Amino acid sequence: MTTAPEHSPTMARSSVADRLAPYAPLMLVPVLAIAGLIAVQNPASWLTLTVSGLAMGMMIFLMASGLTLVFGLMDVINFGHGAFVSVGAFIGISVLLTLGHLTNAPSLGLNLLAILAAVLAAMAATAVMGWAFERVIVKPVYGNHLSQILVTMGGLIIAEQLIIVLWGPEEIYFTRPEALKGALTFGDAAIEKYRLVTVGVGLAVFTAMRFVLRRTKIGLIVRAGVQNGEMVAALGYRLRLVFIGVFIAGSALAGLGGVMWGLYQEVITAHMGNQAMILIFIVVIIGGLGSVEGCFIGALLVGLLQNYVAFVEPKLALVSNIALMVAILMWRPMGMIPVVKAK
Amino acid sequence: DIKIAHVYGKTGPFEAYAKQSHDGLMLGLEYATGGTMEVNGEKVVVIEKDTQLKPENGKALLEEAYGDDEVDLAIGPVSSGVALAMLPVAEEYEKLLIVEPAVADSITGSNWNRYIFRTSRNSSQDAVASAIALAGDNVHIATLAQDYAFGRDGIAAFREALAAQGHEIVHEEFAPTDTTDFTAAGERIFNAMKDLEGEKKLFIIWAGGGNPWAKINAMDPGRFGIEFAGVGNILAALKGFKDFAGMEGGTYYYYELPDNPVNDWLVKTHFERFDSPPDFFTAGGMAAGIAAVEAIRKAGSTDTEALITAMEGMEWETPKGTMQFRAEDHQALQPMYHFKLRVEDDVEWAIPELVRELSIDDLPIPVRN
Amino acid sequence: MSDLPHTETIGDPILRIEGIYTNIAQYHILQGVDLNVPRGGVTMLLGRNGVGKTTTLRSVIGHWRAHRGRILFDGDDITRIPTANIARSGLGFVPEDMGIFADLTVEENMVLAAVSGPIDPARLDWIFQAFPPLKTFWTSEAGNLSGGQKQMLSIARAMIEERKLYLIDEPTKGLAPAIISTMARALKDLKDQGASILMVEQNFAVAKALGDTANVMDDGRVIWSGEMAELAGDPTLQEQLMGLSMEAK
Amino acid sequence: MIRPLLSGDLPRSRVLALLLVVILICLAFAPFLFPGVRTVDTAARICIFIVLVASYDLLLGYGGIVSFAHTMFFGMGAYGVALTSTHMGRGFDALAIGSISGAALAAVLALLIGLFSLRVRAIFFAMITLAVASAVAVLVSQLSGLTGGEDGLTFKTPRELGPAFKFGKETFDGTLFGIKLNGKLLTYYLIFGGSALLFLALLRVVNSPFGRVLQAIRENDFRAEAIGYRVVYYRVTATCLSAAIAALSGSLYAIWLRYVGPDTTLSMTIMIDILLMVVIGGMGTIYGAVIGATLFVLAQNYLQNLMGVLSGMTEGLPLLPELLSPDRWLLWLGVLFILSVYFFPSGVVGRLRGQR
Amino acid sequence: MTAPLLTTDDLTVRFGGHVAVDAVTCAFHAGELTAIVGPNGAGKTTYFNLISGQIPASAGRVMLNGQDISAASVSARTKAGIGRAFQMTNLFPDLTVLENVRLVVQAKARRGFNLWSVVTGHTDLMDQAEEILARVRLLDERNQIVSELSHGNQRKLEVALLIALDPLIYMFDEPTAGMSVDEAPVVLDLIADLKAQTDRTVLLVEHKMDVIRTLADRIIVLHNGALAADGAPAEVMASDIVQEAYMGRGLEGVLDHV
Ligand SMILES: Nc1ncnc2c1ncn2[C@@H]1O[C@H](COP(=O)(O)OP(=O)(O)OP(=O)(O)O)[C@@H](O)[C@H]1O
Ligand SMILES: Nc1ncnc2c1ncn2[C@@H]1O[C@H](COP(=O)(O)OP(=O)(O)OP(=O)(O)O)[C@@H](O)[C@H]1O
Ligand SMILES: [Mg+2]
Ligand SMILES: [Mg+2]
Repeated sequence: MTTAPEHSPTMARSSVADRLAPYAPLMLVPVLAIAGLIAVQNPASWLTLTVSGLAMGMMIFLMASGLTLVFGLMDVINFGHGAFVSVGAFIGISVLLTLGHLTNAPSLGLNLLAILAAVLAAMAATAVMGWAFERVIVKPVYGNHLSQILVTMGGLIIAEQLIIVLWGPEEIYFTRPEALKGALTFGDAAIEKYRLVTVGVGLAVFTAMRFVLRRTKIGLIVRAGVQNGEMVAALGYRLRLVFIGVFIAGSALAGLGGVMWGLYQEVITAHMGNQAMILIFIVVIIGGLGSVEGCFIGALLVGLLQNYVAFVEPKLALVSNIALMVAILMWRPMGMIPVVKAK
Repeated sequence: DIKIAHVYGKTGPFEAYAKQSHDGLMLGLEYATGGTMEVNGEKVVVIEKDTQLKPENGKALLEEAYGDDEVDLAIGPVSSGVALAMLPVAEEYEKLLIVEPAVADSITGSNWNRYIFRTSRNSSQDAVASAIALAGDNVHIATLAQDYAFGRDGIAAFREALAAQGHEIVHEEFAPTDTTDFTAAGERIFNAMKDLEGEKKLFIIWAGGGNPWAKINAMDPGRFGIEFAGVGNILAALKGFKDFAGMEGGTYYYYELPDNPVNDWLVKTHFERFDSPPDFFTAGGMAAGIAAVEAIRKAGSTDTEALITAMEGMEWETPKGTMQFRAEDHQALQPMYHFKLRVEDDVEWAIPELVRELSIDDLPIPVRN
Repeated sequence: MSDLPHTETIGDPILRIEGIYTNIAQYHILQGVDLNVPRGGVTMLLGRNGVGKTTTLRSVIGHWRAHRGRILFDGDDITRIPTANIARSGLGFVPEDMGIFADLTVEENMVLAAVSGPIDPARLDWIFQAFPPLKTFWTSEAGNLSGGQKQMLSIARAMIEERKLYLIDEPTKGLAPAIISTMARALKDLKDQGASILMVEQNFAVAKALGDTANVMDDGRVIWSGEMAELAGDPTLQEQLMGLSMEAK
Repeated sequence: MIRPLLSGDLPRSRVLALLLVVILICLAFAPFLFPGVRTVDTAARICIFIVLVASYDLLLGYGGIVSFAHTMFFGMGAYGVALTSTHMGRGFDALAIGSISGAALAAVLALLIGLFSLRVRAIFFAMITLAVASAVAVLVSQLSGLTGGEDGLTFKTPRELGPAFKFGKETFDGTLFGIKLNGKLLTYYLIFGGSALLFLALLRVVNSPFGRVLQAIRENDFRAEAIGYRVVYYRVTATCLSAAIAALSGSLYAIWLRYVGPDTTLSMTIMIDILLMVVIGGMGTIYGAVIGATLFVLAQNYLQNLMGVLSGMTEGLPLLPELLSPDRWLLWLGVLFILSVYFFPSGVVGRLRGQR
Repeated sequence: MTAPLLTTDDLTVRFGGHVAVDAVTCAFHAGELTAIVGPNGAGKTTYFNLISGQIPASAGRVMLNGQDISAASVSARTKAGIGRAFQMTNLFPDLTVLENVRLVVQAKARRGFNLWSVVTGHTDLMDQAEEILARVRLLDERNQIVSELSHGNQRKLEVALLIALDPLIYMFDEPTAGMSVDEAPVVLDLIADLKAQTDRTVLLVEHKMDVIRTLADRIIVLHNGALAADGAPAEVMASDIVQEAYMGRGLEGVLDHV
């Protein structure tokens, strides 16, 4: 068999900077933490702030992870995401409230069991809801951002209203399972027990998502599908199914995030999810659309920065997230770890 | 007929308050008219209007009420922002607006005009009541509030009230209105208080979500001997306070606190009709309803000027006992309650127990218009 | 000239298009296309710009739907089944616009193309021999490839796994002569593996060299079909079918 | 005569033309056709939002630029009038100065934001505008001394624009077709006239060569640059223009309400509403703004009443009254959003003009 | 010999480590048609991108009429007289064929920033646009939406836009790729006419030998980004580099006919 003529494009060694670039975002977290220590000075406070900041980051990540899939990969601007968070919270918490005997027992095991049950219920519910959402609301508007905003807003409102119909308009206050109340203290530093749980869950979800997206073609199919669905089909993939699947996964994750968030807030309202949306969008954007890693790092940064700033100069806390976003976008207009070229 | 417009945010985040307020109003009218719904032989008709919590709507709807529906007086709204937008309309149409339950001081303060009466408490009253409840020698008080006009005014009023009794705040913390993570605020407060001797109290004024009590409590302020204090709250919120047994402060209402026939009737009827106890805004709404009826009776007509003269200084009975419209700024002076939280397993919420009732005379509420 | 060995067209055609009519929006594009692709043969689809060649291929893969007529692939009617299933039943497709996933790397493009599992290294080497740049730029973004390299990638994607039939729309546009000949080789290898090819081509020389049978279209119909050699040998026929004789230019 | 007025951009659909004429007539004679404070108020809002939405469509529909700062500019106009009126005292000079300075400031701010961020990707601009907008919102609530914070500002407009001011006493003793001739009427026609002018101006801009270039840039900015259009300049100009017009409509709103507040002019909800109105009406056609704004504002104001009636009729049926109760109006608004996309994927105008 | 219209000095660009265009120094004179050949990925399109400014050069200069335009923006270069047609068809897909051309004419006439006149008033622009469509035989499709054109016709429109721009430097990137045997000549004739205009210069990237033979006055060869040969068609075509790297010597096959 004949071969083509020799083909040898000139290759110069790429500079050190080029080769380090990919790891820069990872470094930001420790860098920020150290900067925090310098600013905060008092180490006990610093420890408290840092741990709780990281935990807060994890919770934000949990809520945002679903959106990286749906907004990042599938390029669907889903204003309804917040609704899934709320619904997740309501279902989860309702389940929790029925499991009084498990939650009031001062045993960590039983409490976690109860939470697990709540989470599963919430994820199941939001998954189903996600499926319906995709079929009825999102399907007609793939590729059309503005219609997406319109319909998902509609979906959001409907979901919120239904929550009000079913659970009534009052905020629902409750208290966390016994073993998760209060904090562990080291000297003057206090680390809330519940936040440790969220760290665990956050890490678990993060690794799981990474694994799935790296080991399977799903991520590729979705990204390719957004660019050129016809071609993906012509290669032999049932794009619809993949999209539905991913959307459902995203919704279920939102549900999970909702439960964790609700448990943190210890009060749930129909609007709680939507109120978190701006933050969630920010995290997804600075992370780089579609990147789980980026979203994760972004969430941690937001969590930490909020705490440090609020401690050092509360007034600035009002704008810290926004400032962070602007700074990062100026550094990398595509976000920290861009996976999809946002249009 | 006597037409009364109830202009309030039926839908939106305050839906729950709105419902209470309206139920209360209707109960008030019913009670005051002895169930006949008639005053001076005229039927009382209530027209509901939903502001959707939008100030511009509040304005338009009130104009509609005065202009098109030609109501004799209007009552509402829930949110202060809406209320402030509505005030000038009353002046323009020279008709009465009884503000209930919006709380901003400026409604009966800088933005007040003579057509405005308010039956609900203003935020100073909360603050002052709490100040009186909490103050004491060798008590150190820090405050946490939202970083905007409402929060800052509240703390200011609280500060003055404390000062009036020769005490001061050791640390004032303000956090953004949408704060969700209170670790930083908590740390700052702890650092400010941990080395102090004696009783330490953290006084929190917080409207809407965020739930700072639970979050700071999770940081175990007990290790520095810091206790919580705050203004009272609605039943729904009290459910979140079951971990706060012993928390003290001044509150506006809790159905077991007042002891008077009006309240007895309200509690009884409310259980009958909605089989739940009445709450903050039910009581408030009722007070407003009764006030309207009493005023019309006293004035003998619905002529605005007559009503104003009748109402200035008027005293009337409410679920919170006797209230009185102060002539200067038409703010209803009213008793408040110094409470301490008790927890019982079979009650869903933490129960505010009466420490003592703070009568009108105990409460030096500044005139600010 | 056609010294390339002609595989005899054995048995019934692998693809049989029976009088399909395809509309796009309000336009009637295809008006009764009849066309057969013999097994193990290379069939050329020729014709002026805008006569419906691409539309025909797209109708086969199911991107446009024929509202009349039938398309039989390997005996079964695929006129109405979903594109993905058509593809999985053994069709490889090289679209006119190459359909590159610009945001994905060359590697990712190929990984996706290998539908039924991981890439077979041997076959990949064979592809690399035909299209060396793909190896060089294996890890770079496909969107940054040169025009020709994109074309190579598009063809390579279709070839990465065995297919019964390849639909190839103007593969040589933008390819340098050297690559055209290696591609021609690769296509012949495919043929020798027993695959069949339906190919749209504007470059008549390539068509002449590769084609066994030919079909010429004009506004929405196949107006001539027969042996490629016959068409190649007859300038006047070309003249009347495609407006201009090759030899003239 | 009409053609030049509409800059040669005719509705191109009988139904659409009819709708537009009806809307025009209703707005032009609102005070007489539907006397009543509330209805006239609704009409005025429709006028104002038509302009606001149209100005946003210039950006989004024609320029393909997504901005979340449009309410900010809207607010700048509104606060401009409010501040001048409070500090300079009531008077037309205050209104004029307020409006103009508001518009000017808006344009300048837009210029800065644009030059800073329009060179980069679209989403970057979107996010920056989001950032700036929320920062400004924070600022407004912080500077409560100046802006009245969350509570906003209530102010007085010239006496001639107040209900107290009556005119036309001698000619037709103060009423026309049974409508009192007072300042409120004047204000309405001030709003109506102003809106009409701004609208026609926008119509002209989008049909100018400039407008066409914007479309081209939306389609393919890369190629637009390659045929010699400096894309950034066009985008920035469009941004400033729409910002200024948004500000002016804000001024009109303030004049009408005699009140400004964050929730009324700056809130994210209004931003979303604008988006929805654009999409419902149909992007890339200024007429879409008319339809979108009208439908949306009407829905916001009267859906509740309608449902009141419905729930009344469904009395007794299970669940339905609960769902139809006026308090659930938002639920049905949501449903409307979704249906509107089902039936008008390219907006009402797009549909009427027979696109997919 | 007259001063060159366009020159590139040491023009270089690196993508990461990859040197796509490697210190290319070359001059182009008025009235001359230069064919640029080279294997796929040799850097031809990138070379064009550097000249027209789509990609900033890592090193080197671009001179137009003796002025350094290396720093100028794309649009500025276009206004200065550098025009190009793209290899990957690159049009305004949802606008009509006519509007596509009209936009170019409008740009040429510098009327873009006219905010207050109604577009349909500029009839002269319309007429010019139609005249150009007639020249590329697209007049009948003038009101079609571009995305609905067949590939070949889109290629023709691509060329039409460049003709409409009427620049000093014409850069064609495989203009006839995907054009049928009866359409290609139309475009090729247009290009031939351009040669006649003595104050213009034409750069043409093509893979079709016959086209190059008939049109080119001069051929330059790019290989792995570097300038590998430059001269009269006959000798360049005969050179080893072209035969091996480009035509692929030793590959018997279809080439001789291409
Ligand atoms: N999306 C579309 N919408 C409307 N008409 C279309 C569309 N795509 C193609 N057409 C029309 O269908 C006809 C056939 O197009 P097609 O692309 O099949 O031609 P072709 O034979 O492939 O031409 P070429 O050789 O230029 O690729 C053309 O007249 C074209 O205008
Ligand atoms: N933006 C870019 N980023 C990275 N590499 C690039 C980029 N643009 C081009 N290249 C690389 O530079 C080389 C030259 O590309 P170019 O498009 O100039 O080739 P070409 O000579 O036009 O080839 P063809 O004849 O196939 O069009 C290719 O190997 C391509 O992969
Ligand atoms: Mg084709
Ligand atoms: Mg090229």
